Amino acid sequence: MFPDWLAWVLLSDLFPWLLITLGAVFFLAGTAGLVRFPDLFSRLHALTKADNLGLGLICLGLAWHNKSPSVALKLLLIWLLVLLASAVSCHLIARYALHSDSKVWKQRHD
Amino acid sequence: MNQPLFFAWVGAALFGIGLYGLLVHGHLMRKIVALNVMGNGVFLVFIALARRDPLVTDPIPHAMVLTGLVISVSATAFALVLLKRLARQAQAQESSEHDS
Amino acid sequence: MIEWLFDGLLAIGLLWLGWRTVVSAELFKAIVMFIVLGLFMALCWARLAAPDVALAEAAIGAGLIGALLLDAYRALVAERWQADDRNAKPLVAASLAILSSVLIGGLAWALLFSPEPVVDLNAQARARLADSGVGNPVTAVLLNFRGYDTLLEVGVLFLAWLGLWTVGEQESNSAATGAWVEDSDLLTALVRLLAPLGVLIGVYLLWAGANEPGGAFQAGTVLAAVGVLLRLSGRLRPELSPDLWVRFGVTVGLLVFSAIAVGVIPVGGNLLEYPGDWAGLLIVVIETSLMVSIALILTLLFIGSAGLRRGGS
Amino acid sequence: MSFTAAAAVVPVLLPLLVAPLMLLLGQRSRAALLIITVIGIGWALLILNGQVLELGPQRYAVGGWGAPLGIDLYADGLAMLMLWLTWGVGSLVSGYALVYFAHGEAKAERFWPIWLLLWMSLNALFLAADIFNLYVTLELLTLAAVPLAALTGETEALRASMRYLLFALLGSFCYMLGVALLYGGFGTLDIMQLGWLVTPGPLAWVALALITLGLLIKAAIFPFHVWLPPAHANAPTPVSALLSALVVKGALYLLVRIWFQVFPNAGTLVAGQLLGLLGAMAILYGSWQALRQVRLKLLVAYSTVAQLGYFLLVFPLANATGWGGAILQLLSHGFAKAALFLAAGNVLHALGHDRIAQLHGVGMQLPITVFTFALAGIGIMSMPPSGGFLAKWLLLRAALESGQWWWAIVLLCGGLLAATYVFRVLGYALLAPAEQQLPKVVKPALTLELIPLLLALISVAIGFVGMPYLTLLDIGSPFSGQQP
Repeated sequence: MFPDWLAWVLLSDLFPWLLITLGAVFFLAGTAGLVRFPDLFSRLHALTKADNLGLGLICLGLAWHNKSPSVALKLLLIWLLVLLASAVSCHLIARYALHSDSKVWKQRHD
Repeated sequence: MNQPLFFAWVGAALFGIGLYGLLVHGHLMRKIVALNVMGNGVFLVFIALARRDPLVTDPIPHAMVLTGLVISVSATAFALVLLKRLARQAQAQESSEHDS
Repeated sequence: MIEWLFDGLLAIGLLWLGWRTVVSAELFKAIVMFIVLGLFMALCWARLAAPDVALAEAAIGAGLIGALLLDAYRALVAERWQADDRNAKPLVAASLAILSSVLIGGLAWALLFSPEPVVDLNAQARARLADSGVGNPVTAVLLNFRGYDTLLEVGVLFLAWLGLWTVGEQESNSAATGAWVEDSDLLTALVRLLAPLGVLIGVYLLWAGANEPGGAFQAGTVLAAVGVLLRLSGRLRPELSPDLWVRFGVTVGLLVFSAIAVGVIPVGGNLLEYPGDWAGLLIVVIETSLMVSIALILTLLFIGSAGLRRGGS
Repeated sequence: MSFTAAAAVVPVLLPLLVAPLMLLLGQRSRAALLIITVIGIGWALLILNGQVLELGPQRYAVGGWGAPLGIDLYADGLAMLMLWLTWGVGSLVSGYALVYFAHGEAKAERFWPIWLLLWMSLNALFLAADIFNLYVTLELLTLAAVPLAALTGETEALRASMRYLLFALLGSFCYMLGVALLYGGFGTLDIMQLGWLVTPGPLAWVALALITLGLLIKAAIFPFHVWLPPAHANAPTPVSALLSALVVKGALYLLVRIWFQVFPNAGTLVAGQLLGLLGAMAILYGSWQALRQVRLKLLVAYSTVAQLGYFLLVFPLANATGWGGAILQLLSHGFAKAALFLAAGNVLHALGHDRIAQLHGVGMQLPITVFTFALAGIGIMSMPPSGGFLAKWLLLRAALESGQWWWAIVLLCGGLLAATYVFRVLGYALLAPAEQQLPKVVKPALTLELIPLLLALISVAIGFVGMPYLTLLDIGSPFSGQQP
């Protein structure tokens, strides 16, 4: 049912660090998107999506590492709050941009 | 070198950077921001020195920085309100002078 | 080793952000850099075992000042203000840079040769902590040992509000012409969720402040964050000329604090000398009233803000 | 413990409580609250004065903890004199302001709470014995003074206040960094304990330099004076008087506290001469600028820049005589400058402008005000009999006795320049108007003319109270026991 190697990975001290590293990679990707993407909307997309996932992974890793339910609950709360805040602020920024005719980048076919 | 001294140096550097910004810029809002950088530097020196004893941190600088923070936000907020009013009034005055 | 790595990265981050704040060509960039600097400062306070300061910095330093700066920036842009932004000429700037470097060098030199203090105030504060009525040493210093400073500091906050009332204007700038963003379901949902949660966290911080990091200032700032959210989303629109309730709200902290400070003289002996077992209770009363005034004043600082509006004009 | 022992806290706590009450209770109870404040503070000062005279310097432990853990208040002769100055000028200018703001409730409603907090912060500053507490009082002072300077809401006033605020905040942060260094190095914040503990070394020197720099900026000492004239000249009349007579004195007072009590051995020859040099520059430059001004209020403001310079001569002339002269200069200048600004304000109000060259005939229309200007001018140009004369005579004696004749030259030049600018104003004011046509004036209320006259009379009378003054000043003075 439960392969031994999976149990070993999940229980080892290494696993939370794996999660945190993965989270950091997502942050990096999100930041790269923020810097490199061509217009405001795709930048917002990269920033909020990737960073939210990254933060979730980091929170999960920290909770795993700490092994305390109350800490895990707090971390979950932090993640949910950030999700909510980033969703709303992303929405507001995008709407403001839409209303003030911010340029939308289009792939040029030529 | 130890951690308190290291961060106190960083605080001193922030103070100097802020001072440079305050003196070099003509724009009033840049000056206000630069002053806040200076303030952060001062606070960092305080908090770093509170870490002299690595086992028990000194609560007195912490309390002083909290006081300083509240004072500096009060001063900054007032400065910005003053700036907004000045900007609007000076601008209105200038445009009315241009019209006449 | 790993600790030094962390400290080193933190320091480089602080200095780089401070530098970018000061030298960025655009004002907007400078403001954003400053806000990020505030977050790094909060991280730094946490690293230096100053959780009370970290809480206050994250809420005030990065959050509130950041919002105020962005708001003022927007007003200046809306006014198309021809600011006097002639910067120093290169030669002057270079000499100013040298001056600042000399100052930094002098400070570093002074700090390096700092004598070891003879008086250990830290030990004294900890020794008398049991007599202070609270368990959090920072709260003990703020409201008991050095309560007089805090009393005067509440006067500073009151003065900031009086100053605002003197020179401030209500939604004065041209940005205030656009329509409010009121019809956004998502924003409504956020406000509905965050407002009660913010109040809960604020009250928790006040209550926890007696024994753990927290206290009237942190609690007041969190409540103010709720107030600012309501204000910026147009749900709260206070008048610049204060009615009696506002007048009462901004002064209640000062009135209660100074009344208690004087009221204990006949019992305790000195100004602010809380009699015996009453210290804890009196501190809670003072902190609660302070929280109200702090939250209200910090919210009112946004009175002239254009708020969240559709991008008109 | 009885309330008599708590006399030291009344000057701080009473205005701190009355200020919010003024805001809450509104216009009708204003005069009553003001009278309570004036009488309450005066009464407390009388008691405190008695204690200081009888028992020597007084310490008061707020919260009962005692320094260094708690905060102490400290009152010696110097603190008493400054408190009395603030009380005297403050009460009289308050009376002036009651009439002045009678027809502008919007301004009055804001002026009164802020002014009471300003008064409170001055008292708190003079009584403080803790360098961080002093930082808080300095910030209170700034955040009260700047909105008052901006009260008229005119663009020029707003611009001047903005500049004032930026300078003051820069000064505060320099001071606060100095405090951080001192605490880091010596572990206490109490002035007296620091005086015992401070050892010469890099930390102490840099801290002293930062604190001095910060306070010089706040006190508008040359070359940091640029913020003062526009801020003081564009404020409403009573505010100009308060800012020039009292607020800048706070920083100067603190400067001598720090130099003579925290760093008693820092008054080396070089440092003292350097500060004296700044003072001399302030005297000469300020007087010269005053002479060149077109507007009366700006002239008076530049005269403040010059008069503050005299005080800095206490550093090279650090002995009992110089000390007595410098402090007396603070007191007499306080009263004289308040009188000058109020008189200038009356002229401005009466004529609708304050251009010096167009003052012809004012002497006939506003004889009391012009007489006041002349009377207060006596002290400014250091002619006998006046407090200003006595102050500068003591400084002159200190300079000659210590063989530093170069300061004597500065003193004489300063007096000469001051006489020139005062007589320039009087000359125009007393000149018969061209074509026998008196200027149209709006006559100010009698109170508005009598209060400055009273202030000017006090500034002259200070010249006659030498002995009681010196007795009080001697208590807790760094030169205690020496014959001035």
